[in-house]
Amino acid sequence: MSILVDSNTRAIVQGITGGEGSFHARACIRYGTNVVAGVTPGRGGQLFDDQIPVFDTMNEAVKETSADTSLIFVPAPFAADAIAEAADAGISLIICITEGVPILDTVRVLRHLEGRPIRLIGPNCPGLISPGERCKLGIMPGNIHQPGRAGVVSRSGTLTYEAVGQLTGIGVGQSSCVGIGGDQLIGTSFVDVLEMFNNDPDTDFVVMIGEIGGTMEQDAATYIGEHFRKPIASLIAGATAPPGKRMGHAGAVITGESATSAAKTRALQEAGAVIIPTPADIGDTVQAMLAKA
Amino acid sequence: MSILVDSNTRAIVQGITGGEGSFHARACIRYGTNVVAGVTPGRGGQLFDDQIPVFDTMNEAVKETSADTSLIFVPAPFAADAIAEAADAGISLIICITEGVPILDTVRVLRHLEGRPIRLIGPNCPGLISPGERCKLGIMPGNIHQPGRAGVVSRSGTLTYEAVGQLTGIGVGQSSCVGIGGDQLIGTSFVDVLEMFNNDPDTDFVVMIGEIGGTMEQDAATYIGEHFRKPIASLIAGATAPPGKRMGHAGAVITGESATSAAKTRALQEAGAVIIPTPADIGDTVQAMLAKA
Amino acid sequence: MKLHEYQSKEMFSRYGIPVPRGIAASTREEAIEAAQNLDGPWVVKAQVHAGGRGKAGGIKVVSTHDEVGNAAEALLGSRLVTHQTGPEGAPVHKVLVEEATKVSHELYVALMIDRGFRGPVVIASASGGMDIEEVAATTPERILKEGIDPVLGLQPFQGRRLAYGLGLPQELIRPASQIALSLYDIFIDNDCSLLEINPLAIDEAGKLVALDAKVDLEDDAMFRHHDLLPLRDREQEDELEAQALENNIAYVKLDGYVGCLVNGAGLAMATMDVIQNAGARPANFLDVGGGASEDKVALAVSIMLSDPEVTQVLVNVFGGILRCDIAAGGIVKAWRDSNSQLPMLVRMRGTNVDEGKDILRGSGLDVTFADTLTEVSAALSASLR
Amino acid sequence: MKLHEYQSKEMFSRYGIPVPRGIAASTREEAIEAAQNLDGPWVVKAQVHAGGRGKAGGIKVVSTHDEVGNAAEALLGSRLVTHQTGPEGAPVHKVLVEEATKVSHELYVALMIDRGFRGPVVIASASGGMDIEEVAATTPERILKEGIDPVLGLQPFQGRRLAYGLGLPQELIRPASQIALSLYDIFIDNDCSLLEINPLAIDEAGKLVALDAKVDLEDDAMFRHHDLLPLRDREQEDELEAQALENNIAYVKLDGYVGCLVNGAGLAMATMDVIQNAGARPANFLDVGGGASEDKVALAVSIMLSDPEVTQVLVNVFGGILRCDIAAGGIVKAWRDSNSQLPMLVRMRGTNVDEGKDILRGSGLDVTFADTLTEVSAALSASLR
Repeated sequence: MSILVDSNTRAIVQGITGGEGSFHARACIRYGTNVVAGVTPGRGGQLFDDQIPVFDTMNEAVKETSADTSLIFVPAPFAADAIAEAADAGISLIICITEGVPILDTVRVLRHLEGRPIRLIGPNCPGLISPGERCKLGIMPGNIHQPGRAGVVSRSGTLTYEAVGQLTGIGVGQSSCVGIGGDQLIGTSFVDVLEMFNNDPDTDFVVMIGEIGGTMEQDAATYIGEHFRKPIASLIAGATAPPGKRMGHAGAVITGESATSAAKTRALQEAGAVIIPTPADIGDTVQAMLAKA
Repeated sequence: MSILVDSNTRAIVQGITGGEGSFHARACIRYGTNVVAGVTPGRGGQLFDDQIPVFDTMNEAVKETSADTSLIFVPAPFAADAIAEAADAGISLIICITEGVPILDTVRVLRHLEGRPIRLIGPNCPGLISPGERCKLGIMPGNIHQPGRAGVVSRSGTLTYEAVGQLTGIGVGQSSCVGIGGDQLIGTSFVDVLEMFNNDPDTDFVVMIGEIGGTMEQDAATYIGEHFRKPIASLIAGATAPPGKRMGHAGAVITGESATSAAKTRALQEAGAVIIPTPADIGDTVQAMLAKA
Repeated sequence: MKLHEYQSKEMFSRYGIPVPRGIAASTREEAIEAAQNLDGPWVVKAQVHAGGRGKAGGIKVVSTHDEVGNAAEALLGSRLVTHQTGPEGAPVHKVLVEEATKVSHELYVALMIDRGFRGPVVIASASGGMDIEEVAATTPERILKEGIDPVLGLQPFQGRRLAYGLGLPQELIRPASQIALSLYDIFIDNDCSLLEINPLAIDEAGKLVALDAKVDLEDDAMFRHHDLLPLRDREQEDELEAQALENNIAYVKLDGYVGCLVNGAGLAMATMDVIQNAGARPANFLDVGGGASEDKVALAVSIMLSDPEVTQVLVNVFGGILRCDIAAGGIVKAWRDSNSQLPMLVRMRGTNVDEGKDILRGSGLDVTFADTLTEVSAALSASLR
Repeated sequence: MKLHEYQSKEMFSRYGIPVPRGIAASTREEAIEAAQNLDGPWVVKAQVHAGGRGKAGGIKVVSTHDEVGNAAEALLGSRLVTHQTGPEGAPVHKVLVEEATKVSHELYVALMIDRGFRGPVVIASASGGMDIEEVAATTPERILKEGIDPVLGLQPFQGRRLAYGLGLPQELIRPASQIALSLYDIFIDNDCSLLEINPLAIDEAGKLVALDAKVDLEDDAMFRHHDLLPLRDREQEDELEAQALENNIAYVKLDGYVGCLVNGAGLAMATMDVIQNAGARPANFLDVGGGASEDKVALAVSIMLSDPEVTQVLVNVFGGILRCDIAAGGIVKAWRDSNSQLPMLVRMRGTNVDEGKDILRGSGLDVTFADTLTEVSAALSASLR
């Protein structure tokens, strides 16, 4: 079991014939993901890798394949359009990998989706994976994961792989790993994912990787303090980042005291999360947490 | 009893110091409506007619008076702003009398309100009245109404007064009379009001006055056929209107077969509504309907 | 407010929608000069605010400069009668001289407010050049529709979906989509009530081009588009209706003979219906509005009386915002100003009804009173005998 | 992308926001000429992309043309060091000569994206001229905030509410509201990431005027604002950071000495943290990105190596989209091109890790390997002894 996706997930890749789209579509398929269609305007009627039908529009693709999930790789100027097209076609889980989406496009598309039963993950995220279900919808290297009962949620990509690597290294498998994305505005927050992990019978504990910028980790801390029933270990990256400078991620910039690593770490600690002191200690900290639990 | 408003309603008049606003605020107060405040930017701190406090902003007005309802008389260019201000201040029932609101303003403000627990009546409507509760929030002459058990709903103003006049003339009082407005796009439809009348224990039957343009009466017919449990008599004005010409109301224009009086009348008849053959026969038709019921 | 085709096409052009090369002309000479600056053959098109110009002889295809001149001369100064104009026709003061387009296919595209959707929608059909109402009635499956969320505006995917839905070849998907997006920009930027391209042609070279163009601007929003006011052509409008509109009076001329003066649009429609049901025919729709003054009522009455077809008058006022005495004062004033002898059937109710009736009674005019619509109906029927 | 004050004020002016009369100048002569066209006394303001200019001596009030010239001359060509620039300062190539405003009160207003609100917000405070972060920290009740629904845009009532909230006199309610509405138009039309007026002054005549102006444009949206590209002043940007940005590499210079090359922003931050925890200091943040080629990696490394403070290098690559062998190839290339002798601590994992390590091992460079971050930390600590 897992959250968000499983072996029954029927996925479309938007931008499947592009460079990144084709590379990662193949990797997802190889991992076991049920990719049922691709969409690239102008390529309708073709077969991707001689097996996956490509459509011109999401409407057609959903009608023909009954897909429920979409993975987006289109270039940034077209990402909001792609998200809106997926939503309009009846997709209920949209994962937008694309980086560099203009923030006002994200503002509008989030408002467009407001109040509708559609979940957007990202943009600018690595996607998600449920190893036990052999379902990967993202750009993470599948082979570092192993099935298990740890939930992982993170704002970053490679740092998540690091975390997963350390978990797998100590023999701790994962139920689902979700990269929520590094932009200022994203569709799914830590709290959203924590709620799902809280309710997932196959997730026993959670590793949460936050970073500087915004106050999403404080919201998570509030939720953890009030509602979260499982052990949770947390790392906040960027303790050494200077204020006012954007650390790669559009959202990773310290704009005030509350956006700092220290403030976030403090909030999580007070909420009862186990703090991972440095990025080198993810595995050890989890092991210690599990030993105590 | 009544729908939408009653003697506990606490109303603000937006634009209370303007020509129309002050005239109708006085008439509402005289009728018995509990007008607790007025709002006109720049007039904050004054008293309207030495008794009603005037505020600069809706926020202040609501905070100071715990109002729940707003009646809007501001000029058309500012109507959408006034509606948004009322909604933002926590008002749950907004009645916009203003005529001539640009349609794209209405499009945006309806979208803004979508999914929120706020009811907009109008724009371009005469408002509503509940005679038994001595509550009038609109521009109708109060003295033609009398308390009773007929619900009246209409797209027009003076034609509603005509209908009410005929009802009162035969001794049939009204629970509530609602003018939903004559624009192409309005916040509250026939179906919305019919649902309320359907659930109101103090409304025994309904008179519905439609007109040419759009298909809102057909929607009402569908609802009546499927859900409405009370006798209903209906008149559609505009049988003699030529296609393509706007009959005063922005929404009263025949743009296709379904927008005609004949098509609407047919739909209502098939749904089981009693048809009022001509505007002269409102009272007689209702009397006959009640005799049969 | 309606724009002429040539004005609409200028607007389209600014927004990147392809239109044929063309120049508007007001005289034979200007038309020939226009043709000299364009490649032939040419189309000479009467510029009137009405559809159905082709069947009415308002559009001529010609192949010499002299023929352009002749066609322009024949149209300019004439009144074009189409199925949309009524028998009096619409005056032609300008023609549009355009390079003729060799058409291989005709599409339809429009943008308007949809009540059901509660917002703007794009409508498109592969059956261009036809009456779209007819297409909608007979082959509704040939009508494509995209509802627009005002948060996002029309999205490229919707343009593509329309283009694929129209069965266009791949190379026209993007241009067709772009036309829809440009229409949306025009609609929002200018507060339109209707935009229509019928037909949107695919020419022999396989390119899209808007052969006709219709832009209706929303009157209620003109206060924020003063730049567009000069585009108004008052001569295309019914003079009485225009005069009424300017004074915020809703007046529509009809083809009957009972002039009617009413306050409120719904009651005005209902009054027309009562007249018809009594066996008579209404000469007009006239809503004098709620907050009318004596002068405004007088103006409304004088507009109504200007119609020579009117042989009798019905006044139906339900006093509310408009007090009956004010209405009566305005009526008497207009009657005197116009020296009218027409008989008047008056039904008044509501605020200050007694004062109003007294004013009319004391005026010496030929007034009959009725108390109810039933009495009105009876009196009208009686007057027919 | 940041705009200079004078560019921001030109933009403000086009949108109707009142600014002092002023002219930008690049030389002493231009500054004097500017002053001649303006009424004195004057303010001469260094145009740099950094706040804190006043305390740093970058803003001078003068009362003769000659003093304008002297002030301009002193600033032009210098480097202004403020608390936001770092010790190297920012180069002054332009000054803004403005008519001095007699200020009776200072307000603050800004427009930005608010994460919690998930959209744009207007922030305003009656405590203008101060550091707004400080106001927010010490007297949060003095910060007013209006969230904007993108469907409606900023509404006039919100502008009024802010104006009343600031305690402005009645005659300034509408002008203040209008400034907020204009800021919103600027924000949307130009895809801004931040707009700030600090201070928004009430002058002695009781009028509002934007004494300072800050416009930050969103880099991610510049693809649709080619018209704004000429406003970029590259000389204000750190050269290495700018070079990196143009190549889609995220690089931020820090004040340590361990150069680090990482793929992924989160891992790059984490790597900096590991360096610090080991008792060393990172020289930079560097995310080479996901889809990096050998050339891009080489460029990233060369940018890192250009920093003379760097005395050792840490490479931390988690191969995924970026394969380890590609990363290794790029590293070796850059080392050879720059003739660097610096030692390198390498931690590689993931795709093609063995091939990557082989390339580095075979390169002859001074490479030490670590398998885990714990080993990285230990190796760094060891190198300090």
